[in-house]
Amino acid sequence: MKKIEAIIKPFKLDDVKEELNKIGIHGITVTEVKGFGRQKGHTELYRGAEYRVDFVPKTKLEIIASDEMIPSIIEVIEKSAKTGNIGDGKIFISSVEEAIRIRTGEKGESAI
Amino acid sequence: MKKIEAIIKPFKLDDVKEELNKIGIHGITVTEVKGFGRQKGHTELYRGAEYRVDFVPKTKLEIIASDEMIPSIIEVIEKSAKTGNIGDGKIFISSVEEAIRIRTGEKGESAI
Amino acid sequence: MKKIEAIIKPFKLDDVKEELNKIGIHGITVTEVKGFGRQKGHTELYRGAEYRVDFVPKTKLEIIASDEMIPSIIEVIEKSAKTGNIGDGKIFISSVEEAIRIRTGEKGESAI
Amino acid sequence: MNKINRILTVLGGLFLVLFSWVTPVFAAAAKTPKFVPGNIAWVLASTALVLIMTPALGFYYGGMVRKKNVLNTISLSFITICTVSVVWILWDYSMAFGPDAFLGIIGNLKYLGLAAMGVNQHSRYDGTIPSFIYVMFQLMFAIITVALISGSLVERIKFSSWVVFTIIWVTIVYAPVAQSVWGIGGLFQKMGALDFAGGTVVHINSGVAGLAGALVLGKRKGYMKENIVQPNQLAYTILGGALLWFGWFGFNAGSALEASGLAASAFLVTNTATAAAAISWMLAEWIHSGKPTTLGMISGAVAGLVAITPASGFVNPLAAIVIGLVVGVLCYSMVVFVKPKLGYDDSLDAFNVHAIGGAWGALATGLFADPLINPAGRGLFYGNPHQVVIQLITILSVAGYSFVMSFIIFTLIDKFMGLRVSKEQEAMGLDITQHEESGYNL
Amino acid sequence: MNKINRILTVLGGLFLVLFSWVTPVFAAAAKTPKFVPGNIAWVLASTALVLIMTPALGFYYGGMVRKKNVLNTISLSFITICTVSVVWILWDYSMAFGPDAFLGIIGNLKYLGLAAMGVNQHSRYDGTIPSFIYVMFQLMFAIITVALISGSLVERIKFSSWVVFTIIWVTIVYAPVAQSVWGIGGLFQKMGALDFAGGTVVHINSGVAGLAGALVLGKRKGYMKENIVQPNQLAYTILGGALLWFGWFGFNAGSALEASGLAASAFLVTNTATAAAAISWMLAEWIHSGKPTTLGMISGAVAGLVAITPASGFVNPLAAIVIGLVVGVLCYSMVVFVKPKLGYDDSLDAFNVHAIGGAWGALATGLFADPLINPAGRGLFYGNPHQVVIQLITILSVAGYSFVMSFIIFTLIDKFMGLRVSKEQEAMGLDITQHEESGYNL
Amino acid sequence: MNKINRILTVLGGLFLVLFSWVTPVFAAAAKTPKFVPGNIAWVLASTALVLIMTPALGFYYGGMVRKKNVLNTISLSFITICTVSVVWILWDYSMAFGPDAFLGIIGNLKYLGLAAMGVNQHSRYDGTIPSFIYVMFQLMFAIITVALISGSLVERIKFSSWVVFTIIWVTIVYAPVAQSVWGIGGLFQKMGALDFAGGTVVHINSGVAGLAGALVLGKRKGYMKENIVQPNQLAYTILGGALLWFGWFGFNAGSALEASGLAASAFLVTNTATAAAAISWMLAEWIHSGKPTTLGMISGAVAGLVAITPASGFVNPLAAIVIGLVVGVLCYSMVVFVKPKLGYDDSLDAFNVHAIGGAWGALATGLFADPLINPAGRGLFYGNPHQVVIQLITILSVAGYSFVMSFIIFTLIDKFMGLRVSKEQEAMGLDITQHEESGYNL
Ligand SMILES: Nc1ncnc2c1ncn2[C@@H]1O[C@H](COP(=O)(O)OP(=O)(O)O)[C@@H](O)[C@H]1O
Ligand SMILES: Nc1ncnc2c1ncn2[C@@H]1O[C@H](COP(=O)(O)OP(=O)(O)O)[C@@H](O)[C@H]1O
Ligand SMILES: Nc1ncnc2c1ncn2[C@@H]1O[C@H](COP(=O)(O)OP(=O)(O)O)[C@@H](O)[C@H]1O
Repeated sequence: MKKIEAIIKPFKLDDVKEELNKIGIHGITVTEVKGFGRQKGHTELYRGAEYRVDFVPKTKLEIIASDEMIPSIIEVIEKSAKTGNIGDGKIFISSVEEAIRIRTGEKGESAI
Repeated sequence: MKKIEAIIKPFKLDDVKEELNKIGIHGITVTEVKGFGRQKGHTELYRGAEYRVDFVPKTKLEIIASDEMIPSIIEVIEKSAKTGNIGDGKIFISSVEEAIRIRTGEKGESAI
Repeated sequence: MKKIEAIIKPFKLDDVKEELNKIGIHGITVTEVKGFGRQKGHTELYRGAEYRVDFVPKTKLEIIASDEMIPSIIEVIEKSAKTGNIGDGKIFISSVEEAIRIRTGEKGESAI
Repeated sequence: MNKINRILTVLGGLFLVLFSWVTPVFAAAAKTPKFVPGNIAWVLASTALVLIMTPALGFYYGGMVRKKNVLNTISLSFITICTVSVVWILWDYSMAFGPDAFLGIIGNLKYLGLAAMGVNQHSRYDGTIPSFIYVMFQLMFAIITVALISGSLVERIKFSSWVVFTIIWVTIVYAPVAQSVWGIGGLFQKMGALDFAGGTVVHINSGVAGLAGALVLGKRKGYMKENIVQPNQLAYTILGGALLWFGWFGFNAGSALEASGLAASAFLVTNTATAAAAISWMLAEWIHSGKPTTLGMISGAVAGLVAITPASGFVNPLAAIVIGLVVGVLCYSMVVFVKPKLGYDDSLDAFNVHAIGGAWGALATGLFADPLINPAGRGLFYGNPHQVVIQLITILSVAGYSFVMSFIIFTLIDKFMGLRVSKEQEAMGLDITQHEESGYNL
Repeated sequence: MNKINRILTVLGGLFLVLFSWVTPVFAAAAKTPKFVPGNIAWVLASTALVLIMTPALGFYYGGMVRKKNVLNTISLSFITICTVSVVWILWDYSMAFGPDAFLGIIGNLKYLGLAAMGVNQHSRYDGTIPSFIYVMFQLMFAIITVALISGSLVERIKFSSWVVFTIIWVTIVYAPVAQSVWGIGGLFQKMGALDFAGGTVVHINSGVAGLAGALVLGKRKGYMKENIVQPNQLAYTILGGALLWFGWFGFNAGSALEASGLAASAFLVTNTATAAAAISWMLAEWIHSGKPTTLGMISGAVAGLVAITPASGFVNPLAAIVIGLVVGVLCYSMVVFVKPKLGYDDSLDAFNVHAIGGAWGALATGLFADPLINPAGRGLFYGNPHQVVIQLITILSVAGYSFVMSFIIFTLIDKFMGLRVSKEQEAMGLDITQHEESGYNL
Repeated sequence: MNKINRILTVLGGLFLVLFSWVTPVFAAAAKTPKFVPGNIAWVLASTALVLIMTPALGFYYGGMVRKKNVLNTISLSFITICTVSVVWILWDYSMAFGPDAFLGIIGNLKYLGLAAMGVNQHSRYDGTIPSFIYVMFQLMFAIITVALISGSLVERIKFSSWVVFTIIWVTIVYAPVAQSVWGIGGLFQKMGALDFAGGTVVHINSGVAGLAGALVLGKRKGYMKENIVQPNQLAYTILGGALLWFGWFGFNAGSALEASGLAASAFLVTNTATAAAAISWMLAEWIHSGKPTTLGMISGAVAGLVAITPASGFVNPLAAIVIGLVVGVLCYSMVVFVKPKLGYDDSLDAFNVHAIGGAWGALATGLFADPLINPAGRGLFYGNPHQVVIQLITILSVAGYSFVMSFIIFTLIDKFMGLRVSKEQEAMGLDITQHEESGYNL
């Protein structure tokens, strides 16, 4: 089992979610985050004073999936989250040791 | 050291936290997240037009704990977060290599 | 590649970010979280009734970096996030298997 | 003589001209006085001011509930404006303020649909203003009285049941109470009860109905067990409270029905008692709980507005300070000591503030009514202990009638259509489940 | 005789004193009547009430958009207050309400900069009030008319272009329409068109201009493809709606220009139709979509306010209920059935509610105008079918003029400076890109 | 003779009737005039309008601060309404507007507790309205003056110290300034200073006190080092600004104390200058910083309201445009150039906008006062350079007095009870630490 964390542009969430659905991924946990990276933030004005706001609103997806699903998930995210502009985001993969479904107590891949 | 990530129903947070406290877990980091899963979202109306809102508000707990604590933590969460209905959530376990307490510089298990 | 998760006091974010920049870290993902730990929350009043609010607002930084950067990142965070008071937070390190830059498809260390 | 004659002729001619102009004034003064534009202007403005009080109440209440119930809470007030406005025109004004039909407790149906009311008809209640504006001014009182009740019921009452409730209650509870206290020939009116702007009719009436509703509904899930108090945006509550204060000048000073010294006096004591009550509640909380809260200040202000309402056309400025100081501590004590002890879930304290504050105000009117302010009222401290008795009879009668009738109405609605949302709906929140909307997309 | 002489002397002396005081009254009554403080008080208050309607509109609109556009949406209304206020003083009042210069469609420039207007000059439109207050009262109507248009354009119009638009439109569309419908000697005024408070001048005029703008601008990105409807804070919309209702009493009852029975009547029917329309829209949605939404209630209320506007000084309370009930269902149907079918992106339904609701109201005035309410108006149901024809001509003329002219203005602005923000700006939101601000830091 | 006799008898009889009715009018005209309901209606409405300005100020300020301070900031305004309302009745009205006790700078204690004031007493300041309403109208000015000061102090002043400050300051700074500028026999009043609605008494007075407070308090932690500017919800600021604009009509046009052409004129120039100033600030920012911000527009509007205040009863519409255009650029420059250079932390610019804008307005009154608008004022451009001198003396005297006294009061409070919250409290926010509440649970 692996965990995929993808940082994407917020307005791409709907697309990505739909494409993931199509390949059978139904469990996703989403967090609103702020990103610092190459993509620059914006400036804001307050009574003539200019302030840099460095962070960029981003959306983080977390998906726990079985090892064999990983390549296709990555492919789908790469495609559907891409705009070609700076700030499209990252995908990180790490390993997960166990998963448990609270409702049923199921463990392992059947829990995800 | 392991990291437990539990996605639970928001209104269960207080219960879960209390039960964890009882078994000596005092450090928890909590994030408000949106979940996509089997539990369906809801519909919203805007001037007669109906929109599906797919996500369900969830709460994510992150607990870093020593290996021996893991089974009891899981047990406690499973019990106290359970309602028996779809959407009760998941528990994921992964391994953590190091922990550091910023204030004191302590490392390892004494830092958690 | 490793992932550093640091839970810090929110008002330290700017400092930490700047210091990380100085050592060449430009990619950070930041989440607003609530922390339960040794640092106590506060009480709130509502028409004479007192309620304990246990959680403390915290900020979580996630940085994926190459193994050799890890010690200096830890050092920088430890220094710049420290106030010496309870609640300064924690740093957790775990391993990451792969990173992909969505825009270019780059993989591994060149993606972070 | 010629000269005299000519002078007389001229004089006489002028006199005729003058007379034809002056006569109607006297005639009118004798029967119905002429419209006075200044009075009309003030009552029109006051009516608009009282209208804004009900959405203000929605915000006052809406800020205090959990975010999942914010829209529903505001809309309970909002829909009340709509239902009561229509019902009022169709039949309710006539029942509340039409010529008395029965024992001084209910008006006849002369004004059904207002069909029999002319655009330039002089109001029976103050001949210097048109009837239509009196209808509107009183409508605004009926609206807010009903809306106030929702404060005891929020976070669990079914929206559809609330809509039905508003129509029934304003008909069979509000109308008779209004007629008997304010109607020409009303039961308590004839007894000499003093209620300048609605201590009994509005506040005791609604607060007691709220308690009845809270009892029929039962407590919110988790009440007194977990912290279900997470006011979503207290600034709404302050905004609502401030607009209530603003609108209340129309409520109290408008109740003079004329732009006069009495209106000015009502304005002054309203502001004074409100300020005093805000300070008093704040200090009570500061001493008792350790901090002066913004919610405490605004709650105290509302309590002050409630208490001065019946007294506003009768008492002098110093009495207003006393009335305000007392009500702040009194309502704070209700909320902090009595409510948890008795255990009823008066969610936003409609009963604790309006019924109790209103009762104190009605009683205080019997104590402090100063004939130098208004010759129509003389209280205990000005040598008329009898007034206190009249006030007590009125308070208890209105409270008793309202409680019993409201309890029956709530119970019947519960029987026929269910009064409370399901447990799941309560947990998900009423915004989504009653309206399929959510308060915030931030 | 001595006695008689003495008496006569006394009488004469008194008479002189009296006469010198009475005469001007008569003289004034004959030519310009005296100022009536009560009327002035009411029109001053009404003007303030109408002023608050435009920020209220900003909040009504602002709550409905996505959070990235909230400040921009509110500021479209806010800046309109500023630009129109200055333009009005400089030239626009004179063009709209000055003595007619040409065919009853445009005023002359006599009042340029108001330089020729004295502080105690009696208004040409109602001699009991000063000209200055009439200028202000009418200004508030001009402001909100322009601001209403923004409801069709939000979430994509360039701020700078909007500013330019407001100045041009209020000059070459609003002024002629106002003069021809309301001006002394105005084209439709002479024909006998009835528009008490602005069904054609304000609502049809602005709603149709909104449609023209929506067509020139094109649809928002994602419109009808994805869910771009995420109202950031619906309580703002309720707040705005409530303040609109409040202010509208000044709009309609103030249009009597006096504190009188007619003002009271306008007040009453305004409130009644609004309540009926809110209920009607709510029920339509409840039946059609399954839930009564708070947005539905408040939208219905606004539709009711729109529809009753032209009729408010002419119809009786029961007609008001009918007008309200019809407009609620009508505008709901526009929004739910017609708009998606035709596919124009009238973002916040300025056209669907104001043009359609205003047209219904103007027509209904021709149907229900009751001479017992106001002898100046007699509708079809009171034996005057001709009035309906006049109303239709006026509705179509105003709608046609406004549509064509607005379309041209929008197109020209688009040519010269661009009307719409770039795609990236639309995606990032107009708060950041137009103002470098963000609505929330929570 | 018989006939003559009879006619005379009839005439005489009628005359007596008439006389008995007419006489009091003349008598009153000679001494105190009769109450005029229209005037009372307008001043009552104006007083309510001015009341709402202080909560509006709370929201105007509250939207600009960080979210951890939102409730505290609003409550600084709110509690001021309460404390000043009570103090005013008890002693402060008498000191500010009672018969002069000493050198034209302080009233005597005749009206302590208002005990000696009858309900139908004619106001000394305008006999057509009752004294009680004048007391209330002036109270609202006192309240907002004190509340304005908080704009320089927010995000760091201790709540308890603020409460104490309001009581002391309104007594020993506000009362003498009001008496000397507006009191009958007041020092500057006798010199001929023109201040229609409070440029000196309200705005210079409060703005300068704010600066004194900011200096005693010191800068907020991080000021000019990090970005401590994160307005939590700018729509609050717009809402507050809009309600300020609305209420300001009562402030300025109400200051005529009658419903008259002068009130209408004050209304008109108020609106005009405000609009011009909003545009001017917006353009200044657009040119200087690249974007027109919503905060800029609303700040400009407030600056315009401030500047026109002293001039509102004296200048014509075109002068109002000039006054507005100048103040927008002037206050923008203060905020952008002067403040950072001098380094004082006038958190929300109470000094920069109110003291500077008020001073410009007071000066402009001396320049533009047009005797055709109000014969009581003639400025430099109408041939009276002396007026400018009087205005300057008044401005400097009020500013000097207020600064010195306020500095002393703040310093003493700091000594005795501490003026500023602790560093930890400042970091945690004042909502939690001063009130144990939080602004949002979203
Ligand atoms: N090393 C990293 N660790 C954690 N998050 C990162 C890292 N690098 C980038 N991110 C996240 O990815 C987002 C996009 O990265 P950015 O450098 O702006 O553009 P791009 O994805 O095109 O390289 C950032 O806003 C940040 O949230
Ligand atoms: N594979 C997954 N990866 C990440 N999060 C998941 C995954 N599956 C479920 N979740 C999270 O768990 C929540 C509950 O899952 P759901 O399928 O709705 O019900 P249940 O927990 O009863 O199986 C989801 O809302 C989502 O946040
Ligand atoms: N074992 C843990 N697992 C996850 N998060 C933790 C853990 N321990 C602490 N934290 C996080 O770190 C924050 C700071 O910890 P706390 O015990 O308050 O103080 P300190 O960092 O000084 O030890 C907590 O608020 C919580 O968010």
